[in-house]
Amino acid sequence: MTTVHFPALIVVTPLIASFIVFAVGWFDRRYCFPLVIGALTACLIFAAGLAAAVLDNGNPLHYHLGSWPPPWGIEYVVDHLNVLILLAIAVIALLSAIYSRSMAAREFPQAKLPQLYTLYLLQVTGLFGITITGDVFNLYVLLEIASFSAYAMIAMGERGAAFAAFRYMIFGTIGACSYMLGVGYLYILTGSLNMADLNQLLPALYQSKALLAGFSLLLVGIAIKMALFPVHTWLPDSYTLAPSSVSVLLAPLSTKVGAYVLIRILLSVFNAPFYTSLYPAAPVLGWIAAAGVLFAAFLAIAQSDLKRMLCYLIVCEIGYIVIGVSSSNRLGLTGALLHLVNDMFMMACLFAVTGIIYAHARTRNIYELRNLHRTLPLTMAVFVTGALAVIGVPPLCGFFSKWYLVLGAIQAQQWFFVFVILMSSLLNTVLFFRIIEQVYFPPRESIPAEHAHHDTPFRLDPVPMGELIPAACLACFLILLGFFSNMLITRFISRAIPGTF
Amino acid sequence: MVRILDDIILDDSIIRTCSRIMLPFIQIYSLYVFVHGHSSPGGGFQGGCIMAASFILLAVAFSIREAKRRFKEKYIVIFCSLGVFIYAGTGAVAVFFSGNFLDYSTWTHILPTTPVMARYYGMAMIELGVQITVMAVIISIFMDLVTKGDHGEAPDGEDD
Amino acid sequence: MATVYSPLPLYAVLAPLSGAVLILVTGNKRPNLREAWTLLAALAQCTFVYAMLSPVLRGSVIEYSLVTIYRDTAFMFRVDAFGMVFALLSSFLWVIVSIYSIGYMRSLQEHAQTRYFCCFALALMGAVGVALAGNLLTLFMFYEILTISTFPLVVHKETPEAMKAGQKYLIYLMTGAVFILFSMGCVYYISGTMDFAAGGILTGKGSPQILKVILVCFMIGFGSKAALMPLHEWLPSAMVALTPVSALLHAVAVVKAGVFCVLRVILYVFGPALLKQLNVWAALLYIVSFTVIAANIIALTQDNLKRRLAFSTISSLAMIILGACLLNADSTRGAILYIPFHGFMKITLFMCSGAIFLKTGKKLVSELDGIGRQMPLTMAAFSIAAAGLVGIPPACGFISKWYLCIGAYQSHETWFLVVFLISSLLDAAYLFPIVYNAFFKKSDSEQPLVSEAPLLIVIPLALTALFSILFFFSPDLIFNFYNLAGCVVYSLAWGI
Amino acid sequence: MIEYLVTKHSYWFYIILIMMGFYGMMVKNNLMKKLIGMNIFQWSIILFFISIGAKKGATIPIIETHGVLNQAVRAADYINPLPHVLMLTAIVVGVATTGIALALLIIIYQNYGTLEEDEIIEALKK
Repeated sequence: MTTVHFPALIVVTPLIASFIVFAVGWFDRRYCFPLVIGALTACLIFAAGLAAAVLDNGNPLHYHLGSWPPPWGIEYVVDHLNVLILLAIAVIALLSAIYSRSMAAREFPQAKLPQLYTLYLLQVTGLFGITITGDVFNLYVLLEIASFSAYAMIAMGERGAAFAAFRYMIFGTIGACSYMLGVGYLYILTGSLNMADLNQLLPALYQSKALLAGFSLLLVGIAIKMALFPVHTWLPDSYTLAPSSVSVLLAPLSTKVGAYVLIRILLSVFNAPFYTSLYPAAPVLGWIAAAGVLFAAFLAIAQSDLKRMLCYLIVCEIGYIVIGVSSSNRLGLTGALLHLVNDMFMMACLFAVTGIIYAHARTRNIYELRNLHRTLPLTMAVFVTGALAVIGVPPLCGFFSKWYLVLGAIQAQQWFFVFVILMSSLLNTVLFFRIIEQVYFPPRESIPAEHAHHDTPFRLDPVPMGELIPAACLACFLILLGFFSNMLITRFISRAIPGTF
Repeated sequence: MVRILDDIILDDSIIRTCSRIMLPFIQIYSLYVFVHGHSSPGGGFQGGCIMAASFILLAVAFSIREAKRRFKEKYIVIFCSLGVFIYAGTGAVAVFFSGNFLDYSTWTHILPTTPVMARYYGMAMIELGVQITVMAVIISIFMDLVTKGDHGEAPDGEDD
Repeated sequence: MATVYSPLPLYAVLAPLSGAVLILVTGNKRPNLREAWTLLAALAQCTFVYAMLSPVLRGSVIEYSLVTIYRDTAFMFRVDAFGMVFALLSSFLWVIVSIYSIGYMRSLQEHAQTRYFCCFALALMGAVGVALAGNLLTLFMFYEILTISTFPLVVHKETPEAMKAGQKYLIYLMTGAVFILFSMGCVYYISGTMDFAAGGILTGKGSPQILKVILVCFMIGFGSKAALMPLHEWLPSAMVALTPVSALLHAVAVVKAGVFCVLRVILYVFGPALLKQLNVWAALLYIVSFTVIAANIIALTQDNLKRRLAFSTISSLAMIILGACLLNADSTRGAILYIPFHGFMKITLFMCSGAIFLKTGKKLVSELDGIGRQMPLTMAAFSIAAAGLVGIPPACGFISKWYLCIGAYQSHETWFLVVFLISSLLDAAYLFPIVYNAFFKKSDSEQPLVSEAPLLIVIPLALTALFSILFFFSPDLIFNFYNLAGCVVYSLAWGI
Repeated sequence: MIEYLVTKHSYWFYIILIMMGFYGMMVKNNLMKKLIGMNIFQWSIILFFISIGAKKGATIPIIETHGVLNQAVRAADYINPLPHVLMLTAIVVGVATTGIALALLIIIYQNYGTLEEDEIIEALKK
């Protein structure tokens, strides 16, 4: 079988697998995990195949479901923009599934595991679908599939998780409905739901006030789903209280996929003149995002719970991406897309480590993590790698995306944005070195007597390899993405950005 | 956990007899709605609802235990998955005949018909999947509601 | 100018990296093996760097580029004479200091030695990487590695005081890094390249306003590492670190990397010609000269020996920058020569202070009366280095100061000539009393008799003191520092 | 103005419904009422979509192919089926949302013994 059907299979495989897992779970729970890994490995192969095909072909791949041609049927499109994200999702989903095995076994009763994995695969289905679809309404459906499984998985978490999930659901539903309403406006105006078709039809209607209303509704909906600053309030609670085995999948991916939807809608449904010059959406988004970056960075410093701090960091990173989009030039968009991918890996890495720390030390309070490097040397090394990547220390990947974002803001003459990006890197430094100090260089009196003058011999972390290896892999990715960022840009990102920039 | 309806056994012979008579007709009507679904009003969704209603009637007229005996929770789960599997599998079969996903006109490779009729049968299969899933899910929701959800959590995220 | 393609610079950077990994893996169980790795890595690095000397002296440039990390900007090494000076200095002194630190750490039975040696190796990787980097992006990468790997060394003692010093260090340097990042972005945006080129890459590009902003940001960024006066606060605080750390990192690798980067920016990004047009330049000259004088005056008031030396370092570094800022051939040559010479002399002073602390536990200048009789060799080395720092022959400091003064005289900036002379005077004022008291004053209090420090400590400091003298007689000895400085000046088209 | 209001009357209903739902979600203290608000919000949008397809004098979009195949199908005679199809999906989505929300509410009620938001927050602070 060639890569022709991969666009459909990448979505269908986890969908079918999720229900098989659900049914098989009633007979023998042991088969669930291998099934999940098998399905996700298949997805990774499909994603890699798609990437190779897109690179070979040089043009987007179009896949018409049921062979109905685009304006009528649902179309899946794989181009340089989303193939990269598909690949990132596939890698992270696989790694976090491996990670979740022992973690979930620790967090849930055995009977719940099939349900967890069903939801897990549904989540992945939704994320792949959102990324690959070329139809605005189909995107809504998949967005909701992803959201449902997220609500349910978050609710499985610790105390207060169900309440946080309910709040998330209220916010998420407002976002989804707002998006659907926006789609309704577009449909009334054009009679089409296909992104490429809309892109052709809409320019004639750019003066219409109804279109502006639809556009605003779309933006509001997506902003809620991606947790942009003033509507991010659902995020810290729900991701903090979610189980570690779940947040490692949700936290890096779902907001970032929301950011991808924003970029997709702005670039593929509308076009640059519409949101930059005709209506000043880009600068407005940029200023909101800039405020959000500073706000979230300060709030992150105020947290003493490691996971909650990371959640605010997600809000901060989303702000970066939107700043990059709002600079509306090639450099800024490159930065935004690169940061999208990098941030997936950075957050996955940090959340994985946080899960291990919490499982091991039974605390996430950063002031109680002292001397943790003595018992968890490798885990903490991975944490430091992730932290340095977020701060933006070359040659780790975070540096390069920030570099492009700064260049983009300079080119757009938005000096305040430059200031915000640089300032928040500094705040991130404070943020992480506070923890690194606590872990590696705690006050003298807190060191147990037997450690005081003699270093303990190096011993590998007493945590399951199934958790340690994915985390270490993610850390390796942070380094590799840094070194090969230029390859990503020349092969994928620069070709994903429309030539008008 | 208190079971609400479990202990109350309706022992009303009129209701029982009427239900016994009505049940097959309800189920046949459900199948009627289903088989006409792909070319006229009706379809798997509605058919599934009606089918589920027949089991709910069973539960109401006899007892939850009776309904559960006839339709075990395990089967509910299997049917849920089976429906979705038929749906997605029907689509995937097309892929093996080098058609696009959900393109049933390629079924002419295995069915001695025209592409139009192949589409017709393909849609029937899809409706079958929908029918099974919807039926199972609605029964499951009903069971969860009346037993305060100690069947485990309701399956969610069904797409028609 | 011929270009040679060779992976030697990469090896020079990978040697300490693999050393660090091996040290980490070996761990605490086998300290001998661990320290053997340190020495081995240091020797390997030194060899690789030294192997690049002869092509560079012939006037060629060694290039090696790895993956492209940003458009046309690769992860690239480009070794020219200027980078060679700094690379030679730091890699050679690392060999010496690793011997010294083995002796020092073992005598004091310090904790966390694995972390110490590992971070030390990483810091050296950063320093040599900075020296060999071929463009701003690569330079920044190693600069950051240097900054971060030094942090654990600064806070090594883990006392509240050390933590505070570490925080201060990070805040100053990370803020600086942000400024650098910004100006790098601007440089790329204006010129479309980040490769270094003798004479600058920004000539004729961008408006004077933006160039001024870039320059100021670079100065704030790299100046924070070079401890220029308003940004110097972290350096004296960081003296709480162990003496070998102070010796190598705060007299050689870290601060010198800052100075090196400042000079890189001045000479290879902006270029002397462009800088002369920018008005902001004069203001910078005055700030630097202020640093030279003020730091020396503060040094006079310090009683803690290491703090006194720290302020002396601040002053000397500013002097190097001042020399380069004068933008003429002789002062530039003096400045470049002062980088290695000051390195050798200052490291001697620090190692002496470490030796004294090791044997007597004394940190304060006022306690050192009569120490010269007990530790004659150490104090002799101290005296030589002090003399060199002041600029008295026969120690190498004289040569560089001579060139600096000639340069100031030639550029008709008599004012700066005065600055150099006054600073030499002040150097004498705070260094010679120590020597005098050590040898000629009798200690007031009863002291237990102490002897010289262990050989592993005395040999390195004697060696560096010896080099300080030898360089006076033959500045080209082994390392060809004089020739290299000549190459730099020549390549900047001021041929003498 | 009156004419404007009257000719677009259906839209006004949806706006009122949406605002009611939004009010319920944002202001009500009881989580169940929030959920009801959420449902009103969703259904009003579904109604809005369905009304898009309506045409004056048109009939349900079932095309009798038996016997009239040679006649061209006049689109104006049939209401637009696409919004209905879309909304069928949206309804399923809405039902699923409600289902999960109810499950969550049951868990919340079991944990805290209340569905009043302020009381739950109070209980969580302890």
